[in-house]
Amino acid sequence: MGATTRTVEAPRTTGAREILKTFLLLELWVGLWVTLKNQFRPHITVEYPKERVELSPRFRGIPRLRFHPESGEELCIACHLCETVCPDDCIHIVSEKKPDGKGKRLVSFEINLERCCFCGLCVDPCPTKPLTAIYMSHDYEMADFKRDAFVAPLKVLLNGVDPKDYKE
Amino acid sequence: MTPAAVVFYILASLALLSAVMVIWSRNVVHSAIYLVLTFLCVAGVYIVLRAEFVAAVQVLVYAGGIVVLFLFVIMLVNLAGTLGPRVRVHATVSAIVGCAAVALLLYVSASGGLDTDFGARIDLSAQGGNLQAVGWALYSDYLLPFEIASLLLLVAMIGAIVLARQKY
Amino acid sequence: MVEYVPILIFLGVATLFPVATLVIARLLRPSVYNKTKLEAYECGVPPSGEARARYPVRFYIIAVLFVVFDVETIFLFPWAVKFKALGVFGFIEMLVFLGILLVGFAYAWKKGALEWV
Amino acid sequence: MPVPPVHALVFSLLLFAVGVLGVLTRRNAIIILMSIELMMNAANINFIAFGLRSHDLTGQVFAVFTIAVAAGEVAVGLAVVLALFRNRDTVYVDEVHIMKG
Amino acid sequence: MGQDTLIRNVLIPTAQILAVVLILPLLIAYLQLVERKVLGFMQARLAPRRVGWHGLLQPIADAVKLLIKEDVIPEKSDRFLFTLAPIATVIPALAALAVIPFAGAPFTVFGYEVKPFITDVNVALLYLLAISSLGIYGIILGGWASNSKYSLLGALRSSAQMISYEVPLGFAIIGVMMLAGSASMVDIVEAQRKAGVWYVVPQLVGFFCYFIAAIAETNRVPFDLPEAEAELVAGFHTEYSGMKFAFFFLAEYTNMIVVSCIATILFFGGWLRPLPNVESLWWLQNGWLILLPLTLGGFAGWLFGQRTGRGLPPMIAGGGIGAAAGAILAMSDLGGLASLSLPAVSGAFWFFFKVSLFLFMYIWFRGTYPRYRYDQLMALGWKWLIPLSVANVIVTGLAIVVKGAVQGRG
Amino acid sequence: MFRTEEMDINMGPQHPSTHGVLRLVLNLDGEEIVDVRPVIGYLHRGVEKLSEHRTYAMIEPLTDRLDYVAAISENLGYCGAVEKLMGLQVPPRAQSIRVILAELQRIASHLLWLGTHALDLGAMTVFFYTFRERELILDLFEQFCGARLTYNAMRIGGLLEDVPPGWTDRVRHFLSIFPSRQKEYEDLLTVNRIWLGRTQGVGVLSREDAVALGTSGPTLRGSGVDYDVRKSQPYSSYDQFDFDVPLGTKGDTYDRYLVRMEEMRQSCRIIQQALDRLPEGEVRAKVPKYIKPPAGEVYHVVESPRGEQGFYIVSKGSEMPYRMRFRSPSFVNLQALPMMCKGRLIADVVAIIGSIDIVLGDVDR
Repeated sequence: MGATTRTVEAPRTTGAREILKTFLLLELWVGLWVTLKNQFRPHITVEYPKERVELSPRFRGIPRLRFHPESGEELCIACHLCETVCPDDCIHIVSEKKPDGKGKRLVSFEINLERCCFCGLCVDPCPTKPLTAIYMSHDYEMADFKRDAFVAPLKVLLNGVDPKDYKE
Repeated sequence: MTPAAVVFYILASLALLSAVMVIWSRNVVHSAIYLVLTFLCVAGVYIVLRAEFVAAVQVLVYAGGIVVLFLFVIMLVNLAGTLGPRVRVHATVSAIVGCAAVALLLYVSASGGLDTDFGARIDLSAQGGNLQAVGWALYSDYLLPFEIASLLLLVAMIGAIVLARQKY
Repeated sequence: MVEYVPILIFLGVATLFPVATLVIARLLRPSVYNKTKLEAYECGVPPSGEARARYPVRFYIIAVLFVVFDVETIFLFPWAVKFKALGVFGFIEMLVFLGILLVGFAYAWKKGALEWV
Repeated sequence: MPVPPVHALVFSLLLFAVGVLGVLTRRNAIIILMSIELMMNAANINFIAFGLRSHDLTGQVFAVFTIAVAAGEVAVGLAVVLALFRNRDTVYVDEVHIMKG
Repeated sequence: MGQDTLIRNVLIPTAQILAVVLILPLLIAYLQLVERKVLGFMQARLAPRRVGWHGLLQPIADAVKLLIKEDVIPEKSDRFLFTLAPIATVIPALAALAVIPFAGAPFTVFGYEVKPFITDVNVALLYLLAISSLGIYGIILGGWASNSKYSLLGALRSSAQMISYEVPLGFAIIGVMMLAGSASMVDIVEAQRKAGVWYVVPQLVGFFCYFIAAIAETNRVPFDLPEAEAELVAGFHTEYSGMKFAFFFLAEYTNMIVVSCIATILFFGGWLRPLPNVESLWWLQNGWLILLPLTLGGFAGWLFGQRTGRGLPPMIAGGGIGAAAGAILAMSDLGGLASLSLPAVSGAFWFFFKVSLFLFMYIWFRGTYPRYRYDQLMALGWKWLIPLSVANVIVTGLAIVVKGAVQGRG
Repeated sequence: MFRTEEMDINMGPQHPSTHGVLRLVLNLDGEEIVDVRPVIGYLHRGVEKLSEHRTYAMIEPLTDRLDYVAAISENLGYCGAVEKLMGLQVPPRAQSIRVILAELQRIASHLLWLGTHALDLGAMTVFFYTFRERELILDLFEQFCGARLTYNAMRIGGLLEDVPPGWTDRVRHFLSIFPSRQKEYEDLLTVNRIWLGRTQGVGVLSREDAVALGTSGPTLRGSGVDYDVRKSQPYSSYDQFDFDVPLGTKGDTYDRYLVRMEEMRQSCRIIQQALDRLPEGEVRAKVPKYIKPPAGEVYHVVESPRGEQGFYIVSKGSEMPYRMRFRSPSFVNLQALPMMCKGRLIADVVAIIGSIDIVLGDVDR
């Protein structure tokens, strides 16, 4: 396409209109009209604890693990891929050989949510397709008073955390 | 003693007290504040003496204008708390002069010099109020001083600008 | 003169009100001080230099102009309330008065006393 | 007459005396100007007290003039202080010896 | 002094003053809630809603918070002046209310005639100007005492701004005084009644000057430079906290109310109804029993209807319900309310209605306009408003002289 | 000689209007600015060094946090640089979607700029309006990639996933309402005399100075220099779209404002074209599981909302870059600040900082 440029300039009126504009403060009235009009528009406030925004399916919340929703079997095969790819080193996996010798079994799986940057890179390489073992959940409330509370062990990762009553 | 007299004595003593503080205080800003207090009390005295218009002018010009000038200059030259010792030699001289003046005044009043009636010409609250009365007097009898006052102000304005001008 | 009594009372009450509130607040509030808290605010870094430095003379000239116009206003007030009685002569009188002062105003304007930069 | 004029005059005199004291004892030009204002106020009280005494508005009218004069005087006086400060870096009158050059 | 005189001259005013001083902070607290609400709605959001129903207790919470907030006095500050400054700001702001009449006719309480104003003095306008010129001290002292660069620069700027705009303010008032021939607030409104027209009509330019200067005097947008947080953090009250800060705040809003009251009295006929000399509009005067609920209902509908995201229908509905309730009340003559068609009540209704509109304008401006730069602000005051207001005085004088000459001949 | 002593005033790092943790030391003569010294580094995280210990895939979340207001542009530039290094061909559909995302990001970033700039100059309401519209764009991003600020939306070789169903319609919906909203901002600001007074003639940057200082983006174009990476070195199929490059004439704050306002309109134009001609097909090229670009070096630039965003990578053939360098437009544009501020008032500094639109994450890296 041809190189096109456009010179920007203030909108200009001339002559009598300009004088009229200057003395009747026209543009100031227009501004007032905009704010008045917006008063009767729907508000955009979400009263958070009472109301919640609807999250889109792809929303990246706290990363969690899951079992197969129907069969209930463990999806994670302890391949350490997510641990490897995590840019923040926040995933820590301990695995052991399965008793039958085929593959590995999860012993512990921890995510340090203090370090997690919610980039979702851990989900990409997860080999259990179509349902990945690790996934970005829709939870986003994670405030706490103690640092330990941010290291989520396997149990928490599987079940999520109950909504907390923030009291100390 | 009428209530008005009580008010007068209170205001007068307050005015004198703060006037003393003006020259006594070591901090120039404090002096300026006491000066405002003096002016306000004197304005109260004017009201008791049935000079409402002068009282308003006193507050407007003295308290609202002149002291602001003082404060601006104090800020511009930055002098708070840098006062040197007072010069004490003149204190006795001025005390003598002051006592002599008080004595003279007391003598005059005692000898009946002040009881002479200068003639009751105008009722002070006539013509719909003090403001109107002063207006009438000012613009019918004292035209020349009035115009001279404007000349004086003009000269003062120009003088101040020339003196305080930043760049020569 | 009696109509000024309420003003006197009002001034008294108006003085009492903030003083009383400050005293009450003093009884209620906590006061835990430390050195940093008592420092003057300077955007999160230690204050540098003296705050009471010198400021432009322009402020003074503005104040002078104000005082002069203030005096002008007080002369206009009695004139305005008596204007209808004073008639044409009073009007011309004031025009002269205003004219003289406007000369000064024009001088200040021309000398750049009203310019800020 | 709410107050005996003599009392107003005494008050005015005392105020004037305070002003004189200030002028004579203080070295700071700004305080001296303030003291002069006190003296002018004392003069105004005299005007008004005598006006009240004689049922005459002249005193009040001249009080207004005095205030106008005071305004001009302060404007110039403080400008002088500023100029003094600018040239001599002081506002203490006894440190200024312009005549001595 | 007789007992009667004492009651009339001292006790009744004292009661009025106490009422004003005690009610005003509450009123201002709620004015501030309304401001936050209006701003919120203008900005497509909801404003306070947590404390109490629709945030109705928010002002109380704020007040308590300010009262028990720690009060920090900076180390290098001048403690005496630092404490004096907020007090010195509040006193003149409050004292200005002493001469504001909000209705014309007196009413009777316990057999004593009570005037709907604290006092009416002959030099009321001068008094107001004088008192408002004292408001500057709180600013200068606050800035000076804080010993902080932002405060001091902010104080110098705000004080220069205030004195600059006091001049056009004074000149704008003079036009009205020339028409009314008096400086007493009551007389000025009465003169408008006699003239049959609000002074905003003959004094449109004067009103314009007054209004702009008043906004600048009260440090509101677009002239809110003293507290221009974008440059000087918070201007002269940067170092203030707790109750002392609250006093600056209180003074600002009191000043806002005072200048709105003055504008109403000088230019919009005070407590007079619109078109005071058109006989057929008598119901505007006597129909307060319907007009008042109509206004309040409309306001409430607008305020609380925002929840649904539609402001207009609830507003109309609220107004309608209010008007209907008022009409029923008037018709059934419940408790003899209708017979209370006191001129004082109707006057007060119109007065506060107009003042509220002014206050709304203030908030509306705040929600709409950017802020002037300091030099532009000064230029606007000195190079536009002062010449304009002086010209207004001269033209008004000329018009009166010419009119007098024409009438004298004819 | 009257001494108005020069005074130093700190603006920032804790100041309501310095956009993050920028600290400016202002040298004042009265209210006039003699000199401005930006003090930076309060947000320095050493991203460039960190990158040397990350695999190529792991660096993308870091780029999100450089210019966190326009993370998509950073993603796009970084992915483009690695793709250039590897010689990858990105599928056309992915390219078009990237353009849509980048232009949406430009609008979102300019909206944030407009809101904060107006807020600095006292017009608080515009801030809420622009954020209302910016939310719509953030919703679109959330639907596309799951995040609202640090997107990590792209992958080397294309995109992670195709757009969700119905997404393009939502973008079209946004395009249909946005112009009328932009008109409202213009009603509030563009012709407002206070706004004109605050911005016209303030912070003038001459053509020569702008070029000499190496500024880019709207800061450069506001001074009238016709330079837009999208035109001069087209990337990611920008050469297929028809759009204008807005140019200012005077180089003042107002011109920069107008340029950005016009850019938002042009972005809408580009998005419209991209939506109309969205190719079908794959969204990710064949990429090896472990990305190991060949040894060599590459410099790739994109036009981020703030200007020329450059990525310089030196590879030694390993799976981590040997050296990484970001050319951030905010850092370079900030250098023009002292020149623009000299002789102006304090209030102008606020306007000028706002008009060069810096993001401290980008400046400090």
